[in-house]
Amino acid sequence: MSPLLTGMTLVLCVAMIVAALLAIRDPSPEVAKTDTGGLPIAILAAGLVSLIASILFLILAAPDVAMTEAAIGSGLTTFLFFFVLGRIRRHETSGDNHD
Amino acid sequence: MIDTPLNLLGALLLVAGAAFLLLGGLGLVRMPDLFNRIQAGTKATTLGTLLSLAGVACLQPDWGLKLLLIGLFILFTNPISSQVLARAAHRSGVEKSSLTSIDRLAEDQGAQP
Amino acid sequence: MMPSIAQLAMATGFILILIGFYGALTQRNLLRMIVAFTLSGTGVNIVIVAIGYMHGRTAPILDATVNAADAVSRVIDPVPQALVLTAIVIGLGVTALMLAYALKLHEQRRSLDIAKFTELKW
Amino acid sequence: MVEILVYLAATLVGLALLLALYRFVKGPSAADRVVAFDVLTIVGITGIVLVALAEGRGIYLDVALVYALLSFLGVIVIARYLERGL
Amino acid sequence: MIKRFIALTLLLAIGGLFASLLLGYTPDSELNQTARYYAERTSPDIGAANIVTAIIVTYRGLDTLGEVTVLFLSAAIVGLVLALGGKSGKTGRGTVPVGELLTTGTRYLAPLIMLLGVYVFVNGHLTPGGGFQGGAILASGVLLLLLADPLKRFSHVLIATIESFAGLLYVLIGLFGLVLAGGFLDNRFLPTGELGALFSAGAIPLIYSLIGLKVGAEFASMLASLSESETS
Amino acid sequence: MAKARASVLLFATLLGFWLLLNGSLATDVLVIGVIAALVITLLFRDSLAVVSEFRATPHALITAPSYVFYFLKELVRSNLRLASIVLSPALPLRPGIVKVRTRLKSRMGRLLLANSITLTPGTLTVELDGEWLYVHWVTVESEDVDAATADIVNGFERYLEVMYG
Repeated sequence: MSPLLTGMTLVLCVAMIVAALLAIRDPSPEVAKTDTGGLPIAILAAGLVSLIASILFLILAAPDVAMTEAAIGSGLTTFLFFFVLGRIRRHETSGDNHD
Repeated sequence: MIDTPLNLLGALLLVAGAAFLLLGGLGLVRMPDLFNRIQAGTKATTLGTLLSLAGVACLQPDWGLKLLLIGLFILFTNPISSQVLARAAHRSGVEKSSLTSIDRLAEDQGAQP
Repeated sequence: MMPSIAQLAMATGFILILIGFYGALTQRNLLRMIVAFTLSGTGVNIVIVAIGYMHGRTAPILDATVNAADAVSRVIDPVPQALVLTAIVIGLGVTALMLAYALKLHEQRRSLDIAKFTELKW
Repeated sequence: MVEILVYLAATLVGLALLLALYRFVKGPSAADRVVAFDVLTIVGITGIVLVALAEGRGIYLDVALVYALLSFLGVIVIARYLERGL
Repeated sequence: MIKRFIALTLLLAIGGLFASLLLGYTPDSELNQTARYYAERTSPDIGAANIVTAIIVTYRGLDTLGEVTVLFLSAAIVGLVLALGGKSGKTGRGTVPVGELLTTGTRYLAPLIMLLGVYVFVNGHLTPGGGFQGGAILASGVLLLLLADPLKRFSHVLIATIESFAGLLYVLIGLFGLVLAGGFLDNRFLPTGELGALFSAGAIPLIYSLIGLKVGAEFASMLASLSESETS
Repeated sequence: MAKARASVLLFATLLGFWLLLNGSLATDVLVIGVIAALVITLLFRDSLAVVSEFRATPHALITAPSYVFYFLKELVRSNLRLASIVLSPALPLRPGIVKVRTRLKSRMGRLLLANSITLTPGTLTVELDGEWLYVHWVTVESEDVDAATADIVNGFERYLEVMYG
């Protein structure tokens, strides 16, 4: 069923490139006023790229890599980013009270 | 693949599941606000995935146990994540569609913050 | 002519590397730069795995469908996969370190904008 | 016949993925994108199962299990972030 | 603006390089010599069904030991950097309570997730799983517990003990291989067994389980130190 | 006593999960499974109260399959209804969040109830607060608490009450 896999690859590649462009898009000025503004979307988009990449790895006959990418590249990396983002946001809000 | 009745049934189930997934995607695009989108997303994709898993189980009976496990896992976790997300969205004040007729939760939280 | 799966994947990997570089070079927010770095990493991994792909062959795991006797003619190159597996894990370690430093910098300066970190400018 | 139906199913799944991607790009709020992310992962599970079917390798299904776990955890982490609980 | 222009020129150059690489690429039709050796010799010599696992744990076992060490170092540095100079005590956490649905769901799901992680690393030689993936899943289970109860404090002593015991045993098994079989980290001091059974491939399941525990503990300590240290 | 029962239940659940995962009953699989399930049971022994809430009476065991059957029927029905809404050009919505009451006391029962509500016709649990559930409804039919409760909750509660109480 080679045409099936090729078609799926094509769709996944397009989705990955769109998500990657979303991840590095310049934030609009009013969003970028705070340090964390607009960042959740960028992180989520990067996580999405990893997620789709792991299906691509599966099509490329590399299930080990697919599983690692899903669990580590997409899962844990995104979680770490959000933990850090949460802590930075807490600094920001508490900093506003101090200054 | 050979056209045995079981295979045919499996393929039909697979197509039905994929159709429900597409419906979920369509609902995600068409619905006017977040809560309605969550509704469309959760329900249609859960049933769609379950049906396509059942279809594949008919096509490849050896994989039945693992497919059953995936199905059970999705059936249990998907609603929980939707509910947690809906709660978070409501708390962070996502705007609701103008069609919304009543919001008892906001009323109750306004009364006793 | 229809492009093969490997070529499609490789092209996507290259494009991802470029997108990631562009992001890392033009963004000013530290966290956004780290996001761009992870994108580049994903692109590199895709390229390496795609190089190892061979049309019409299957994953290097022996089971009922691929028995040990004809493994040589049925499976694809396992070496790039082992390499990428290691690379992904180390990538997480690197990302975690970068994030910890970014967090510490933000704690000291209350900012993530690299234009505000001027000590090392020349 | 079976093969044609499988192709049809794969096309529908691809369309669903593109629709969810449209919602992911469009937004407007972060929570909307999270919903789209959730739908994308679940569509991805069906995609993985289809790849396993096309290649005829049952061991690929383990990846789908990890995916199911991931869609749950990811959404919960982001939801906790959005409600300022992280 | 000029910065953007320079960046784009640079990218154009790299992109041209990539394009020439892509156009000149011709896929192999046969395995190269190394890959052919691994594909032929893995099942009679090592007894593992998953050739990638055989490469990671046995053929290139020393590299994996180094990799685990690098991970350990990075986890330690993350913990150290976050602990440096922070004023502890003040907690800004717990302002938003966790919903009942999530806590109840966690009680049920966390053990199952842990078991899934164990499955993934114990079956590393048969399925696409392995120690790193399984460790990540274990850490995800810990993360779920952290999310459901933000005030929970994990016992760092427990994590550190698991981590160092797993590392110690890993090296010890490597030495066993050196003494009883062909070399450091050789898996054949245990019987290789029948291809496809759980108890096969010599010491690979044992080694990969230890790697899984160690990696899981490392990731968990990373997550815990990021979520706990209440600085500023 | 309750704790011991909970531990046994969790152990059995984990072992069942393990066997489903492996799909074989070979000796080595069983040995590893028993060891892993034991270790995890010991690790989680402090938070086990939830697990023991299932009433293993004969009546409950008979009710469980009919609950599953009813649930699947509702799931399909809800999807067909959602399909008709999404596919109709006018998008006939009347969304709103209503409040309903549940009689269930056990936490597991309430979780299952909320999950069931989320997966069935046009409703999504937003918040669970004691005996009150706040439910988002795509087409609000009754704003009154009792009427909404009768509409949304009672179908499932009938079964869950027997199983969990």
